[in-house]
Amino acid sequence: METLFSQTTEAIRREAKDLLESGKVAAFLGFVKGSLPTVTRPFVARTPEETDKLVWNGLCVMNLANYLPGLLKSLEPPRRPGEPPPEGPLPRVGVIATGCWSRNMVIQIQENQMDRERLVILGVDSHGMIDRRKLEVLAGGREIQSLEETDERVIISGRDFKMETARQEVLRDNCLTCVHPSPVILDKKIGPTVPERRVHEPFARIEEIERMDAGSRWAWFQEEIATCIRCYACRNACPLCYCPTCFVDDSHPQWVGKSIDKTDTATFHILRAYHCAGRCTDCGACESACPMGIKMRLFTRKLQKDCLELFASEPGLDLNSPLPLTTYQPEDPDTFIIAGSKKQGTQGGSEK
Amino acid sequence: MKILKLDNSDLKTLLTRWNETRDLFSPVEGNGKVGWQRIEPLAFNEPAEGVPRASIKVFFFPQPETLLEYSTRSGDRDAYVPRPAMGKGRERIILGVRPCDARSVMLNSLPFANDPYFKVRKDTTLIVGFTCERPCSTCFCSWTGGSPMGTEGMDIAMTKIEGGYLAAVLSEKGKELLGHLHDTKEASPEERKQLEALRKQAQKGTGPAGSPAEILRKKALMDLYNATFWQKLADSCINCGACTFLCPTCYCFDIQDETVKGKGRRIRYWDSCMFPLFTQHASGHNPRGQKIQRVRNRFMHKLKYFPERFGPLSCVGCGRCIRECPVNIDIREVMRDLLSIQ
Amino acid sequence: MDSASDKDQKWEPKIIAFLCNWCSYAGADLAGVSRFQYPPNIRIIRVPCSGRVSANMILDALKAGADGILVSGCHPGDCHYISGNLYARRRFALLKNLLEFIGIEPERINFSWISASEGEQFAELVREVTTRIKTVGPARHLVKEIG
Amino acid sequence: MSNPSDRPKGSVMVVGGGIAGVQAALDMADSGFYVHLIEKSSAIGGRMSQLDKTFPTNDCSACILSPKLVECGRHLNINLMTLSEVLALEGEEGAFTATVRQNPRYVDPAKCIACGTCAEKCPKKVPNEFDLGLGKRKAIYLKYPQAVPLKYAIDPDQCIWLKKPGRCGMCQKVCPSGAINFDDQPREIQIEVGSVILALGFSPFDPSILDFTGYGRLPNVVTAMEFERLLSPSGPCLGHMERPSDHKEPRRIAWLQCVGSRDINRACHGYCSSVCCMYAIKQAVIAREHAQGPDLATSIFFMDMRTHGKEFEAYYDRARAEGVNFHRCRIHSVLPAGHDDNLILRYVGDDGLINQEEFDLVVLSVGLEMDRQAAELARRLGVELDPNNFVATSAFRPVSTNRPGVCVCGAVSEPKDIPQSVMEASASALEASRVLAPSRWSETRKKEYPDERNVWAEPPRIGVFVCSCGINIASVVDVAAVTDYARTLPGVVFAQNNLFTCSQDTINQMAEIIKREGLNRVVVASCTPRTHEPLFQETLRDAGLNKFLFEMANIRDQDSWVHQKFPDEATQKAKDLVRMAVAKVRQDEALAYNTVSVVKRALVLGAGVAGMTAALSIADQGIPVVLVERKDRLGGHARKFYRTWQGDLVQEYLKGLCRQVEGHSHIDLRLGTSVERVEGSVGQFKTLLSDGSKVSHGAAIIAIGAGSHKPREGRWNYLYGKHPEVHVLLELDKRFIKEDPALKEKGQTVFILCAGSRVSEKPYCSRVCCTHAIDQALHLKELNPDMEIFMLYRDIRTYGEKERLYQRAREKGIVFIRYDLDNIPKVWDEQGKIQVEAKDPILDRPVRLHPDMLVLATAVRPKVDADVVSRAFKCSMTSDRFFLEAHMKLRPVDFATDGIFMAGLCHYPKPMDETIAQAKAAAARASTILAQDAIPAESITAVVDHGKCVGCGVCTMVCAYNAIHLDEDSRLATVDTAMCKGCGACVAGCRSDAVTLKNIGNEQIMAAIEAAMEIC
Repeated sequence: METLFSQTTEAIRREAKDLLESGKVAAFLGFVKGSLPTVTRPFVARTPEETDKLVWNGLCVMNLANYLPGLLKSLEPPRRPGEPPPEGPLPRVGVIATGCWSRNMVIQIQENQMDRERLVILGVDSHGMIDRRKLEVLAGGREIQSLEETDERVIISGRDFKMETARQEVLRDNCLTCVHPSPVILDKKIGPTVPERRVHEPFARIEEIERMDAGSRWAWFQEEIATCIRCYACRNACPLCYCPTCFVDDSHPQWVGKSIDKTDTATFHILRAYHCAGRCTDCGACESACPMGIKMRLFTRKLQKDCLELFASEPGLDLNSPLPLTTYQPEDPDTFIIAGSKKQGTQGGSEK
Repeated sequence: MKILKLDNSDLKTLLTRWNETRDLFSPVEGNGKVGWQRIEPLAFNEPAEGVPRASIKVFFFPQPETLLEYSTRSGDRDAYVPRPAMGKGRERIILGVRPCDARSVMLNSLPFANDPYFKVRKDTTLIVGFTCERPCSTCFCSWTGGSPMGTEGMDIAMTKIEGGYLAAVLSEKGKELLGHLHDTKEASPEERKQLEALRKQAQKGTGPAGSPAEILRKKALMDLYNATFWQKLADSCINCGACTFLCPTCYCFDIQDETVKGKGRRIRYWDSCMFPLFTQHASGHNPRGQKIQRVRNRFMHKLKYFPERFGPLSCVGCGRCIRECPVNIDIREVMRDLLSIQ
Repeated sequence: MDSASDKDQKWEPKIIAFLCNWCSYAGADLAGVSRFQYPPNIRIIRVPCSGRVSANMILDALKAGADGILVSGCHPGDCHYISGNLYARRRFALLKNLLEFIGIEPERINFSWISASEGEQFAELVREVTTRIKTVGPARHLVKEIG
Repeated sequence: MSNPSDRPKGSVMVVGGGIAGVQAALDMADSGFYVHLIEKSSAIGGRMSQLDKTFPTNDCSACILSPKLVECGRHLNINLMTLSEVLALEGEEGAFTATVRQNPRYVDPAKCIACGTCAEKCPKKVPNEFDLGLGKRKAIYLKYPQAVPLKYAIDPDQCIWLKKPGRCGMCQKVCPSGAINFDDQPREIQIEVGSVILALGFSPFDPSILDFTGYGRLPNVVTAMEFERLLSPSGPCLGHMERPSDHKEPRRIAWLQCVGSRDINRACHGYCSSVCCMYAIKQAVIAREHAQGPDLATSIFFMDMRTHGKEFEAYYDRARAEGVNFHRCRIHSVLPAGHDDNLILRYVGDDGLINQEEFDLVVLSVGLEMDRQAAELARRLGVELDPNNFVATSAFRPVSTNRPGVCVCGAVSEPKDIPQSVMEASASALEASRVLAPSRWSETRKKEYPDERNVWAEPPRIGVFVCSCGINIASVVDVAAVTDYARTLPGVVFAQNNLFTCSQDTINQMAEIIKREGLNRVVVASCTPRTHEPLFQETLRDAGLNKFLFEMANIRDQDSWVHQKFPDEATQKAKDLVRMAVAKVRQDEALAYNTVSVVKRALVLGAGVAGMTAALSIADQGIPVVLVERKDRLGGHARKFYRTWQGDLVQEYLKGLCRQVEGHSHIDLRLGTSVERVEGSVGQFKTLLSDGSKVSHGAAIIAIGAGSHKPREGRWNYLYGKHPEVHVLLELDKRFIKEDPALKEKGQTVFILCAGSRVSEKPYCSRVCCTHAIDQALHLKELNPDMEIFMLYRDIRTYGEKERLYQRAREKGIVFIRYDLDNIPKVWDEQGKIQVEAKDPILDRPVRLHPDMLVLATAVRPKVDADVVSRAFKCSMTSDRFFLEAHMKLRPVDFATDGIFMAGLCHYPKPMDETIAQAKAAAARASTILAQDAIPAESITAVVDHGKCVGCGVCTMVCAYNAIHLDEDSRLATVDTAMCKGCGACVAGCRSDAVTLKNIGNEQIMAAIEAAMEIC
């Protein structure tokens, strides 16, 4: 059956093959079908032939921007640390980008992790990606052995069941609140345009948590991270977590204990989120990657809300606007300052 | 081997009795997440098909294991003098353990043969296993030397039949656990036959011909090491530790001291060969500094180095890594690819 | 042996304060010079600038067992290093909200601006912060316990 | 240079080792001249060393003075000559020869280790003049505990041996180092110097000639100086305030003001002593703090409350709010109560009734007078004195004497407070070096430190020095327990408790201990590192250790002083603080001593009298100056001034000054220009001006002046702007300058003083208005002797010698009517005629006046653009929006930011002579930088671990100094150490922990945190 996804898959294969054949790119980054019905596998095509395996569907949940710096680097001629890059243009990489992935690329370009010139971006408007945990819940613990997807529906089946549901019901939470489905930087648009979305109460879940009292919020937080095994899938799935040595791994200084102590696990999640403050484009890769089903995206989502409300800042929409924590405004909110803030009018200690 | 026939009320009686002197654990589903939890005896349900998300190694190779403790408080006479941390504690019984997980305990006791901490955990833990009626599509225990009906590592192995369970008594401790039922509830010859049939049936699983462990042991190391498919795996891999931390037979660890509020302890905690720091030298040099090297190492260790050293594969075919890998790296494909190398 | 409630009654909070060298630390000195009395619960760590204080440091203090945190710098516009406190203000705004979001009591994490001439204000601030922290009791959430 | 002998000498003689002399010596020595500092007693420190606390910050006098004394004592280019007197001064400016007699100490300073055994064994007890006789000392003695030099001396008038050789000699027997030399002889030394600075100080007035005070007769009547000693922790009662008669703590204390001041009849001193009102308030406040029991009653009896300095009025307000009683009346006599040696004072209360009150102690706020010996010395040196016997100076040359090359500073030229003395000291240093500039650095020596031991590979060997600070710490914190505890901390191999860790002997001992014990890290638990860190760090260098292997635990300012009622908790806190410091110092590393080369150019902002004076003072030394003025003409505020209080005409002087500035080859004048942006820091400022040019300069002086407040609305408006004959002070000056003939015709003039000052909206006193207004009144009387003049005032504040104007005004029949804030004068217009009504407090009824002219003495108001300048230069302001100096007492022209100085009205209102002195002081302070080729730069800088850096560039974006950039090749962050100020913004911004701050690293902060929480 012809679907938007199957059309887009064809177009991607065509474009990717063309890019590789023409030598415009040295590699093309996309997805291939996985060995399980609910997962796709990120894939680097290095020959035109390999592009035949590429697929595009609702299970493409890993943010491809994650692979770009490493892939680009691997294509550079080897050099010693500190040695200048060779003269002339370096090999380029073709990649698929949706709204949040492209915004993520903007951040990485701003943070000098890659050069825009070395990317050939095939822009795809996102129709929302599927949350396989929601499918599992739908299946009631039974093993899903096959999955079929149309433009609006998802059909799953197992040993002795078959179920159908609207895509909307099983989309990832971040996709449900996404307002920027279209890529902000791209070289070629693939597939139809999805209109900018109007999301009613995009931060509804965050506000719900904010309304709870401190004790309930702590209980929620603890429950949420209780099963964390510190495998760092969330961190490693995140294209923004590109530090050579993450603070959790550092032993000089050792900010965080390494085991699953409740404080250490909490600290890991707080700081991981905090390090994404003002940068996270809500691609949801962290949550999709988590083997334990932890909804750590809520922490970054809260920061996203605050950046928007406090600093009117939305990350990755523009290559030229500074990231919120690398700039300031004299009139930034300071109501949280308990002594000496503007609200008290005691600048310079006039209350003598 | 003694086989008993227990009905549901026998099981309840046993659980109630066991709970008096021991802690009971079993897989518990809650909030969409499956893990091991301490349970009340009557709350026990036969486990859902497949294995819980967390592996059984949390009981034998806890995250973390405190190796020793000390004071860091200035003025304390014994400041910085370490003292052993571990007491034996109450015995534990783990219920509902699948054959693959039970077998992993046996495999892990190979590298941990001389480890006192592992030994204490093992000595104080009894396993009441439940054989697999319906393996999942990601299960491949029979490839690795196990079986859905396997009993390795268990003290008692339960197999569900019409109207109750057939319980195989596999150890002295298992015998003790059963108490008087051991002598009064012996299974009938028909029932024993039924069990035999189930076991035979289970051995007809799909998978590579012959024993992969044996075949891989014999293959030239460098042929496997230099295979081209490693690059493709590395292309997809994000180098997280989900596979290693969920795997029942991954046993790598690191040791560190932690100090807070005047107290210090030395802990052993899970580490993963997927992490760059795992092999980082103090000099800064890293012999496995690249992702491809780390991905290769994980599989080579499980499928080549471990068998060479200990015999079996370091894999029990539970399928956790396949199910939970965010980028769908599938160890079965790796095994097939390795086996196909001539 | 103390019962838990006895312990809580005797409990006095321990507060870690990160004070910038040029304004708030000087303000704390001035409080001393002027003999403005304040509760002895605070342990001051001198940093060059409030902009030196990272989220990691605040979490580390909580992990180490601090019942409360105070970070204080120069008033906006007065920063010895021009803008350190203004970057800090953004970082702190987000961090404080995030910590409250995951259930840390707002009373525990405190930020202020105190100038070198505000000895009295400093003493008053410490009194206020100590009282605030006392109302929420001993920290339990992000404190690391071992052994 | 033609003939080397034509060159002036490159050295200077400073006479007097009080705070003024010490400051002058330091400024001279730091700007390249060799200094001979002559002190007649056995140690420097002067009167300030005898004080307990200082106003208005309540700083411990010894604590803030001590570092300066130690610096002076250790300075390589200061030759400290104690027990010395100047006998004669021959020659002239540039080439003086002074004859100095050095009296015998009888103790060899090279051998004395100040162990005190001699004094302990000396059998001869004599009254201790340092304690004004309230305590005892021995015939062999140390002037005071923190004395510099810290060497004992024998009092030849008291020593048994020296009177009758062979009779005692106990000290010689017990001295462990053989330092006693009974054969010591006076020596006469000839010193060749280019100029001389007289900082001879003052004597407190001796009230025994005033019988009404009972002083000398009644044991519980003491002078203020004596009371300072009673309060002082190093005084005769160790800080437990006791009265002389029975050593009990007084419960009721009275202060009598103007004893020996403003008193022509009995004391023969017409002048005001300037400082007594403030010190009395301070003593009352401190006494209340000292009092063990509740509610010490304190009453101050005064005539006018003269709190005319910066932050003084606020101090006065606070004292009143805290319960110090103030009574406006002069006490007729102090009477014995007839029991318990108590005292009775009779006074007229606010209600007009006569009260009688009993006190346990009466403190006489004695004035300052010229020291007799100082006056003799002045005469010997050919230096003229004024009618009050102080050294004569003039308004435009406030630190010069009549003899060229002989400068003067401090209270010897007029009674004044410490900051004013320090200002003058710096000004006199400038004045003294002006002619000597060509010989800068010709006679100085350079400090050589021993090679630093490389301790990199050594395990920590930490020494901890716990200070008692007299009783400042020890009275609250159990210092012995803290010391014992310190010994148990990991890495600590040595711990010791000291009475005063900053005293010279302890400092010397510390250096010895570092060497003897092989210490490689040092912790001092005492006061604040903000004042004392440099002193101790210097000690480390002297002992061959890198100075950054050092930490302080602030157990005084942030512990004992703020937890006075909680000794247990304070002791626990002290232990925690020491443990935190030890945890941090363990990880300290030796750092490089960076330097910044100095751009030898000054930027002076503002071309009023202060700015022009400062510019000329620097330019005359051959250093280029860029003088920036916002207006398009020179002169500033002074253009509106008629004459100084001394009677000099301002406009003529100003014209001369402008001519000099305009014609000066080293002054680059930028009129109509303002500062846009300032980058860089001391030694290397880059300032963008509004004309688009960028000026590189090594130092800056801000002298942007102030304006006068015009009360266009509100209750202090008084028809201003509505009636043509209502003026503010400077508008009347304008009419004087224009010689307006209409002024002679005025029949009656009313002045309202404090018009809108010293009220909640504008709480400070503008210092100059009383004097200015009275001088204007006198000038009106000169123009028309028959003019009726009324002055409505709150307190007349003609401080110092300005009091003579007040006396003259009263002689001339000018009527003074006091008002208070409950009854402020009423002014209205009745058919074009000004009507004034005020309540006369003596008659207790309203007085109606109908002046032809009304003059309002309004506040001196900070410039609106002071805020802009403050932001551009990143310097702080007070709540009154005047610029805030680095230290109220001892750094009155420095900003907290290095390399920037202030002068004139932007600092605080002040008359012409003080403005000129401050301008010269600012120039002197700037010269200490501009005279150098390079100055020390920040050592605590950011450093990048390239193994962790990922080149994201966040650090480069948050750095305010452009001191960090991504390397073009490696694309990793790289720090430009010379530009880094060590703020740490990049460190906190870095997610990868790739940037850290040397010795303030994350691990060190974590170690401190963990240490703080070790016990909780």
